[in-house]
Amino acid sequence: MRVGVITFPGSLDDRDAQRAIRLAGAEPVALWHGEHDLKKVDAIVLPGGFSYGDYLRCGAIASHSPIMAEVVDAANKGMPVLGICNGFQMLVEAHLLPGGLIRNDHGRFVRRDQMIRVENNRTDWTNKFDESEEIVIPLKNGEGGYIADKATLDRLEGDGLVTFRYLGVNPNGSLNDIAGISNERGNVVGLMPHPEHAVERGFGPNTADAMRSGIDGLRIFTSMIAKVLA
Amino acid sequence: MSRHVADTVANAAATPEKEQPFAALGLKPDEYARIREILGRRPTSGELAMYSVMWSEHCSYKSSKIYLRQFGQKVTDKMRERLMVGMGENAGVVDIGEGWAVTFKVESHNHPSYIEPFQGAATGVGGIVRDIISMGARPVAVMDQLRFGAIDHPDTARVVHGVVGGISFYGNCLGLPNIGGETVFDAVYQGNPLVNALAVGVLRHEDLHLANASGVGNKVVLFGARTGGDGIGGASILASDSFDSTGPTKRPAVQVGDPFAEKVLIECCLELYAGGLVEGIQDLGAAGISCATSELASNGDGGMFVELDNVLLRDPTLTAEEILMSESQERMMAVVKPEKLEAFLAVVAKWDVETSVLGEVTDTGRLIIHHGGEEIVNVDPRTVAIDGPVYERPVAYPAWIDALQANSASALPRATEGDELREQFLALVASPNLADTSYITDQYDYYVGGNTALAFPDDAGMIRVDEESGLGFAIATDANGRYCQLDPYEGARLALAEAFRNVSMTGAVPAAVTDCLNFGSPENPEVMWQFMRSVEGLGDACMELEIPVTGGNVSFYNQTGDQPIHPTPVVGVLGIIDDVERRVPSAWQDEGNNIYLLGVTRTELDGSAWAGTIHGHLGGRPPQLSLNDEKALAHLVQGAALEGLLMSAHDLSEGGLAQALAESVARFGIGARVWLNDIIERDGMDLTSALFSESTARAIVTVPREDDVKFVGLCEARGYPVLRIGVTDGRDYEATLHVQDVFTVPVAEIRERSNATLPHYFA
Amino acid sequence: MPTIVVEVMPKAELLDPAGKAVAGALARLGHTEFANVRIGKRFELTVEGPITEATLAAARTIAEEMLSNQVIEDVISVHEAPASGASA
Amino acid sequence: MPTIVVEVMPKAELLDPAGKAVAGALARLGHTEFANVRIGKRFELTVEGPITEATLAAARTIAEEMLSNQVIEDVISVHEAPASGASA
Ligand SMILES: Nc1ncnc2c1ncn2[C@@H]1O[C@H](COP(=O)(O)OP(=O)(O)O)[C@@H](O)[C@H]1O
Ligand SMILES: [Mg+2]
Repeated sequence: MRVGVITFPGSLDDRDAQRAIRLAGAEPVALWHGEHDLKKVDAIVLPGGFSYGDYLRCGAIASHSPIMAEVVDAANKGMPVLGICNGFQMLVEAHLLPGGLIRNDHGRFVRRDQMIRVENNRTDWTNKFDESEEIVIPLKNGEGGYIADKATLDRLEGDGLVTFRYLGVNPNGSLNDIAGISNERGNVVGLMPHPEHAVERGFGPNTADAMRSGIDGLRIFTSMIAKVLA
Repeated sequence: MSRHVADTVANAAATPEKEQPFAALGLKPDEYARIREILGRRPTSGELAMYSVMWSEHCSYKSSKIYLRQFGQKVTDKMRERLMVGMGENAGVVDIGEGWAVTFKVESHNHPSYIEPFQGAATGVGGIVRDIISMGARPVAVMDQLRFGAIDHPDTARVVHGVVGGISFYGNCLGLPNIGGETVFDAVYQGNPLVNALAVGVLRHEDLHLANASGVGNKVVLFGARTGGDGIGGASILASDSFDSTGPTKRPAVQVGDPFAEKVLIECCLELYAGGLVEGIQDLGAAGISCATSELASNGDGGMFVELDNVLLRDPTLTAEEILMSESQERMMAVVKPEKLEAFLAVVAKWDVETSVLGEVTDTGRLIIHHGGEEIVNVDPRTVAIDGPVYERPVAYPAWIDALQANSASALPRATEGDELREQFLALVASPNLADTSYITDQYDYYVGGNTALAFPDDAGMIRVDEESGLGFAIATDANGRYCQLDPYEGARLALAEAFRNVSMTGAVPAAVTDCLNFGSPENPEVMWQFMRSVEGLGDACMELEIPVTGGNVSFYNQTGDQPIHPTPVVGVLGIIDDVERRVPSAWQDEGNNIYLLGVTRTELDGSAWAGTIHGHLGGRPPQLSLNDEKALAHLVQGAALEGLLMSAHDLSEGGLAQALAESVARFGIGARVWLNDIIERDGMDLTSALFSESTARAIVTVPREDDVKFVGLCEARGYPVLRIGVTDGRDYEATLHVQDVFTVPVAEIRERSNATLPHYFA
Repeated sequence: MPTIVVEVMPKAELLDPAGKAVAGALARLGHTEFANVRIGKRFELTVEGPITEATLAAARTIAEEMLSNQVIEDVISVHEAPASGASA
Repeated sequence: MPTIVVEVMPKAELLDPAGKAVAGALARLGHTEFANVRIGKRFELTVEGPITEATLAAARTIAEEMLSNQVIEDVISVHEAPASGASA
């Protein structure tokens, strides 16, 4: 089972995403933004980082990359696609997911071990979680504030498309404490926290158990594997 | 607009009498005279530009060179064992085993960070990272050492916001985990904050690259960002004089950084290295093309020909002199074999990086630069890059130091009552230099890369190098300007000792040193004396600990008006750990462990945080230092870590035992019961000293009960003083720090006090 | 060189925390005359050669498709900069 | 409500990384007609009550001292928005 990780100029967490896929039991496949070739992958991860410096709007320039046309196509055909942080921003810019992501309300970049709740465990990327399960995933962004107009928010809430919600602290001013959302089909998921940084003991977030020991992120990837193999 | 025509070599020869603005460029009359003597004629304006930037204090180390030599001389065979590249290159390279090497260096960007804190700090990170890339390494982490003015001064917030924002922006955007640093507030840095940045890279032994241009006919290629008017005059005017005399320049002195361009440049360089496509490489930093061409040529076959018209410009109005001096960021210069040029250009194009071939390596022994078809530079590159002026500046013992040292903290009143000690304890916890720095560090990503085994607020940052074996390194940096003001020799030794101790606490074995020596004006003989003593102290201490200085940086002219900063020699120590899985964290995570104090406590309050915070006092002599004890402590902790006996290890430094306990309980909310009577009895002192003394070679460690006998046995076998001083106890809401018969403080209160300070001023 | 200016503002009905932060800071400094602040973007596109209807049309397309995100922002103006070039 | 517009651009002689990134993207998408892009900020300050010389003067001060960083940016305009309120 092959999972593509697209590298854009300025991608940072691409190798981390590859490691997470490997630890979850699939084969990571490096994809390059400038090509049109998805190399027969079964699922795609758009990794975190600062593609094109995130200068215009985060993810905006990357969403015009050649490979994004293929990603949109594959997503519309049902392939599991995950956008993490900058990848989430690209999905929004590519209109695969609704709404927008803007500068954190406090104006600063923030890195923290974030508690989130899995609001929807029926997506391709969350089927290994219990409903309403509370997990800890590192978060790091400067522009993670989720916004959308009222109608969109109502639809997201009404249709259960809010996939993850911040608990305890809202780290960036996201409306409705939204940390991640999915499309209706549940194959496309975007979230601001970084599950690929919670896959290996010793390098993950702090938990009540022990420092740097959280591996809740791993199940995002095993969920996708289960879905593809199903 | 008429094109500015550069002064040619022929013109210079024909017009010897022409007056040149050497003084405005920071050159002294005798230096200008020497340039004329070297060339046998007056320099062209382009040559003058090159000599002026390259002979500036910043680039030539003219005031510090005679002292820095010690670092290369005070070495033993053991110190050379792991050293693949020593002082003098862009950064030192240390063999860490299994075919891996690490390169690291700390550098200053102080003056630009006062003028424009955000861009100044950002480009500081960018510059040091390029040093690391130019060694052939992949950068894997950064650290930042910051000194600001008084926390409540109206200008401090401006500088803090900008500097921290700039470091966060540039470092995060490069995808380099920030794993540690220092934050100090002191009025002595008011008009002259210190922004030092450290970068670390890793490489396989065979990937080592050096900055030299060898192989006649090889192409000289400039790639990366276009050259603009950024920071023209920055190198000479900013770094060799204090800011108030910058004088008029029509080009901006600030540089704007583009971390995205640098990130792409990093990946591009690594792909070039992997393809074996470069023979030599040099980053462009201070003095831009002047520096890169003259250094590459000097370190290689000695000759180079450059066509300056081929430099891609962002601003077409730049003159030849300005192109030579421009400090535009995110540029590199490579030496490429002609037959590999095509492959080189293909990689560069893949990354959308702009490139131009400037010229080639020659065997003429001359650096010749053409512009507009005319020869505008014809020099021996060594006279520009290597044989610059060397000064033995006058040194003078500062008369004031005797009075300062005589004014010991021992005369200060000491509390004996629990309530007062409790208040003092909390005052220290909340003091700007000991308070929690999360306001700053929460803006830094330490997750990126997935190899960060330890980061702030642990004693040292630690990175895994090899995923299979777990091989990794740890780095800590330290400098206590207050100690250095009292005694620069001892202060520098103490800085090294503290960094060494911090690294040792993680279980890593110290192996190499980098430093950034921040001082006042070298033209002030008292400052020069402080500098001389600090370098001697650091050199001697490195020799004693048998770890070599592999590189560093000197920053002079750090002063507000005539008032120099405290001598601030920032010292970074790199340690090696065979398997990061065995790392020892510095805080408590479990209840029911025994707490041991290692080392002896003396009444040493001079220069301490207690004296400064409680009494506003600075005087006396810094704590006494035995590097043998430091070594013994390090070996003990490494040994115990290897046997898996330690749950945590935290060194004692600023704020003494009290602060170490506060940090240990606050981190994960684990309380403790502690008793001081055994220390007081054994070491013979009062409560204040037991809590706040800053005696060296001490640490607190926690040990599971079942390992007690083994651990105490280990200490006794090694003859290291050990005392059980408490037990970890209580978590979360119930957690308290209970110092028996003295005071009790809920951990929540410690956290509240410690966490409130920085946000109060900056959030 | 001739320049086209594109102005983009966050949609009025959406949150603009950056603007809100500036408004708050102004109020703290005693500038109570300003009730509200919104922060948008101003692009200058330099054109080689004269500006034609075609270049303006291209700029309009770019403004809608790339320089702004229509979900959260509005393009409020695409126009030729006055020749004086106040903004060099 | 009456609105004052403040326009801030990066200084022409300094690198504008954001503009550079957008220019690069435009070129890759085939929009070669635009040689250069610079990205600045556009502020809308809403004023309660009519705009007077005093409010404009206050806006100018704020523009220089708070809305821009004079070391790297220029305030290129402080003016009253046309009443139509295109930018609502
Ligand atoms: N500016 C900074 N950037 C990154 N880390 C910092 C910074 N300032 C302080 N830290 C971290 O906070 C922790 C405590 O700092 P400090 O008290 O100076 O450590 P120590 O006394 O052990 O040398 C360390 O982990 C240090 O790396
Ligand atoms: Mg420490």
